[in-house]
Amino acid sequence: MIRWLFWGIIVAILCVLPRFLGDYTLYVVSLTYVYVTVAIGLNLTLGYANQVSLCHASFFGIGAYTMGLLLAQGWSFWLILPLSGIFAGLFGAVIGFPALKWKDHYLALITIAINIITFFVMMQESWLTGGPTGVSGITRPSIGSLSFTSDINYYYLLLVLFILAILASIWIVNSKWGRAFRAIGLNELAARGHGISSFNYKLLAFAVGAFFAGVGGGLFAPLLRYISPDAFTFFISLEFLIMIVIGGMGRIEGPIIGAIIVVMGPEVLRMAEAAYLIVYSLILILVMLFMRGGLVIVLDRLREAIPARIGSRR
Amino acid sequence: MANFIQLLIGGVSMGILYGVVAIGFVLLWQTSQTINFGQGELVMVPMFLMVALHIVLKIPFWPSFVLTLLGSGIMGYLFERLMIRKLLPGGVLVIVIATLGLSGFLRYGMQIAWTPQTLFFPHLFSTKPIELGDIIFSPEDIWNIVLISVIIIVLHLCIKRTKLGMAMQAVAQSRETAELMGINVRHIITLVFVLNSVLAGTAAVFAAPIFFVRYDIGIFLGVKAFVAAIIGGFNQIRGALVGGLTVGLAETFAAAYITTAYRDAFVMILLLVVLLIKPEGIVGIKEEAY
Amino acid sequence: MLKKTLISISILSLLIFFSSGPAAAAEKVRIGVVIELTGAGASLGDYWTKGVKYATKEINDAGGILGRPVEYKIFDTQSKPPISVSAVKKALAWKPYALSGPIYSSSTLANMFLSQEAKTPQNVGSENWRISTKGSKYIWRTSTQQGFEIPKLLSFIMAEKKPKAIAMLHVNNDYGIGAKETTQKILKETYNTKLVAAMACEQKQADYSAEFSTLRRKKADALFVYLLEEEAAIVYRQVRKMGLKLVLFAPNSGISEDTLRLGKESAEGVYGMSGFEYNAPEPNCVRVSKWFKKQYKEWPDNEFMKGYNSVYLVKTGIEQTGGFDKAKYSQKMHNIFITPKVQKNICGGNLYYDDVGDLHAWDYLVQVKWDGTHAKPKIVAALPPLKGPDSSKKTKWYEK
Amino acid sequence: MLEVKNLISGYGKSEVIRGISLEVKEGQIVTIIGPNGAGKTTFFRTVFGFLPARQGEILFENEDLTKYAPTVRVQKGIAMVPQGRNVFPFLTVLENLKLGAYTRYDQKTLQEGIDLAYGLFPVLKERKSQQAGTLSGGEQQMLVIARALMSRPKFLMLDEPSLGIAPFLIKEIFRTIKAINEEQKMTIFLVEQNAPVALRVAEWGYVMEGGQIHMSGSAQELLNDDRVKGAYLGKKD
Repeated sequence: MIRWLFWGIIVAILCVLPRFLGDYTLYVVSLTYVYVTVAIGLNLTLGYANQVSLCHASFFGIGAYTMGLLLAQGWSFWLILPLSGIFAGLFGAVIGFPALKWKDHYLALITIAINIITFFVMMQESWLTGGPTGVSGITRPSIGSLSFTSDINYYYLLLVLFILAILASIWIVNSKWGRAFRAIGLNELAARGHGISSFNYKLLAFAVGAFFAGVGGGLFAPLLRYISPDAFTFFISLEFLIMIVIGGMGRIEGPIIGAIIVVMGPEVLRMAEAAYLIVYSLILILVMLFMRGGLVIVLDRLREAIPARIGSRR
Repeated sequence: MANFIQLLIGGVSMGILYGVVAIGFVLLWQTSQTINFGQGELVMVPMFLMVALHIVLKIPFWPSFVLTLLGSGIMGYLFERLMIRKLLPGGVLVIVIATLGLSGFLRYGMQIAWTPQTLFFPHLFSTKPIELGDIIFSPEDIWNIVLISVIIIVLHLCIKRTKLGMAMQAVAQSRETAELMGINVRHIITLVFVLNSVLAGTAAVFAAPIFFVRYDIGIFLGVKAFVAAIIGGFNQIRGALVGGLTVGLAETFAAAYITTAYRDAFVMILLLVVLLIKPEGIVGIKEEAY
Repeated sequence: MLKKTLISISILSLLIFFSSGPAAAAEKVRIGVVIELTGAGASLGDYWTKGVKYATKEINDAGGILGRPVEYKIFDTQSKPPISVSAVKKALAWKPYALSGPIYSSSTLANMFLSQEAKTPQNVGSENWRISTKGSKYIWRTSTQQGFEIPKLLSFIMAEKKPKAIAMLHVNNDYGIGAKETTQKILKETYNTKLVAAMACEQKQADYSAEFSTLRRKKADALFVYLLEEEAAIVYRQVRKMGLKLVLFAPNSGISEDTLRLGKESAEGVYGMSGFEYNAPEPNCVRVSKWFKKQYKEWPDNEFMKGYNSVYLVKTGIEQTGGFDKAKYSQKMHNIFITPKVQKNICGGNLYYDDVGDLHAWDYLVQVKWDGTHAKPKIVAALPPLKGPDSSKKTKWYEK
Repeated sequence: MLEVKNLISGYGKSEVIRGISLEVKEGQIVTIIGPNGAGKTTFFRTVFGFLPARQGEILFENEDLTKYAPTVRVQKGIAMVPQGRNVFPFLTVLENLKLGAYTRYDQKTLQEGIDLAYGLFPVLKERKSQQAGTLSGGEQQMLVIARALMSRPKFLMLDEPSLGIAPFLIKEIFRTIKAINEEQKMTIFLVEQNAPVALRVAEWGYVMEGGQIHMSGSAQELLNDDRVKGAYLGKKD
């Protein structure tokens, strides 16, 4: 009961937030929603099923390009958004099929290579992707007379989809799939012993993670109204990885906290001009040195300290 | 034919440079299961050190070189003592992320502490081209190939023949058994980190005249060396060398005969092909054998 | 306990961060500098920022613009287009009168619609030709775009050097690919010839043996080096190292101070185009360069002059409209001919801005000479702009 | 020579060794027997220093070892042959042996050690330049024992030397262990599940169950004890 109240208050705060925000902060919060959606996908793949993916920016980019290019063909946003996810998910399954036979640092490298290759395709195949100049003039959607063109309205659209993404991830984690993911993540051999077809579930975890990233990409393109290959490099994949590790892997709250830190951190620290990147790097090292389980642990401590038990299930 | 030989020299002279940085990757992985994403920065920092000593302070080449290697060694020592030792129990992913942080810290630190500009570095060898019939090549490339080869051979002999080298191999093959022998594994790991940094420092001095000196060169070198180490075989020193040469030659020949537009992508495709056909790398040994 | 304190501090700081809404409009002329402070373009951004800083100081020392002092604030794009969008949003939230930067074309293409929507003048350092085709009335360039620079350069090279086979190295991004497209178009339409090879090069590429082997195979006798500063210097070095006999020519990035500082004697003989260089025969370029040399112990890159001009353009626009109305500013600053009479301190002499914000100015064709310690561009010819009042001034090649 | 007092240790939250005291006298072969999971290996790893002792003392020649790293314990003259075949698989047999003498610096002892190893296990001489990973299980076990002797220990600990080895080789290995004890005057401390074989070479024995010592006595007494017979010696013997 108290838990629902707590989340209700948070959602209410998020709903009235735009009233207090300037253009720019509104954009940053909107961007955070998009990144959380992508990070949730990576959390399913890596946090739960323990399969490293360093090509999440590729999935993200495929979603974004699907949106940008099909919108230009006059398709409807509402049709493209699921397609963004599906294309990315399919791509994830196609590369996962050969790649998932490997694990750990081999899988990490295969996915790095895939990210670099997709970046080059986006860069060079101008007939399809517009090349390095990217796709501009991306429009925002509307339903009937309700238009999401303005930044505030688009914020609300993102907020709704963001909450949906979180609920979907909670549902997946608690479903049969989620249990299988965790079983594989903890001990692949044992999971196989319990009759879980580990390869199929690994593939599924990869594809579902890619699906979330694709949807995130589909939301990202209209937010920026411009996309170019630079937004989907291997370094962006690293940022997603950093998000879930800093936040806390294998926890629903992990990607949310992580995305807030990674997207907003530089923005807050930007006051120190170019020095913020140093501070940011230093924080990464310190978290790894002294707070291995991610910042979620801080939240846990806090929760233990507050007598009324607020918060979600583990 | 002349064309082919020239491409060969170009590819090898780049490849051997990637190779020597990749050897460090392999040493770290073998002895401590560390994947160091800050490897490129371990090359970048000595480059700046060399500029500071040789060009700014006008110290002659050889003393600067020795001091640079000394500085590199100290950097490697601190890297292991202050970071890696605490991180090792956390596993590969924790180290990957922390070394990413380190890489950013050194890179942007150098940019702010010194300069975002690219700094000049003179050629180390004569630049007068040598002509042999149709083939034209530069003494710089030849010297780089020869000297780096010598360094690698000496390193190889040290590891194969000396007592410390044997201890390093022992730690790489089984840490606990090495301890049974009375080998101080911690010291060996520290030593390997120092050795890795010194190698990277050496690579820096050879790379500086080719790349010039800039704060963000580490990303480029680090990724190339990483790929080289995987392609060649992550658990073999000769694997790093083979990988480096493969990467250098592949990008040169692909750029010359297919297209330059996908130059860096070719290397990645090669990486995928190698991983799918022979995941332990060209000359690597299956890890299951351990 | 410590952790709890830390958390409350961080929550508090977040709250403060969010509650700091848009500030009230100030009595100062604000300029949001959206620039490559970090990332691949950091070196250029550094020059640009220094230019902005100097111009601001100079203007404020002379009493400001219409009595109001200039104030600027820097927003880092990290040389990445998506970040440049957020940087511009952040800059706009600061309610500036005008924006200055960015330099990277991909960043400008990503964020220019924001200044257009906010009706805020934006003076950029980008040279990609596509920018002028987007129909924004609030974008001005601080240098001539590649679509004007390349034909002038080619006209000299074709007339004077008569190359039989031209090859091109271009950086593998929007800047280089845009130049390749322009060059191919001009060679076909004007000279009925084509590039024997157009090769994309990566940033930070250090080995060009593959490219050189293609040059040799195609028997190229001239090479158009359309690369960024460091790579251009590396190519000059390798051309000498490999003993290639080629006519080398380059856009201003290929003969800028940054390139020559690195290329040294190997840059000897390279032809290039230069707008505002420290040795251009134009008093203001000379004046600000000397100041820079005194201040920072080296000669500036042309990005310094561009950043400097980006502030002076704002001053010109405001003084021309006599007030602070941005719509009027936009109108005034198109089809305007800025001579030293109009704006005493601006670099580059007579500047003409056409109806899409493209700059038409005098360019100088230079050849690099090595004097034993420094490589310096020596002016070979002055080339009039393609459009505007000065375009009718037909000059012979400048004193040879 | 070795005296353990009230030793407690374990992994993570679980306590495996729950207060063990025992003694190994110089020159003897002493064995610990006990069922699978009794904590024998954990006990050995604690004595050698791979696991920290949570409580208690490990006195070696009247000096407490608990504060020393395994490396130091090797220098004090302890050598251990752990369970399984812990060879360096990519090094040759000879290189493996040389590493055994890592703490011994002089060439002369090294050569003596190698001669001794070849004398005890002639098959190692035949295989000296072969990669250790390619040897058979029994040969690897011989190599590991020979390698442990290379550091010239005063005190040799052997953890389950008979594990996974063909029966005819077990006898040979134990014969060699006995020979080492007699010819080299080396104290040997042995953990074995194969109680009959172990008790036959040993002079003194302890029976460990559930992390505690249940019985002790001379090997002969234990061999004849009914409870031991029933639990560990099986019908065959």
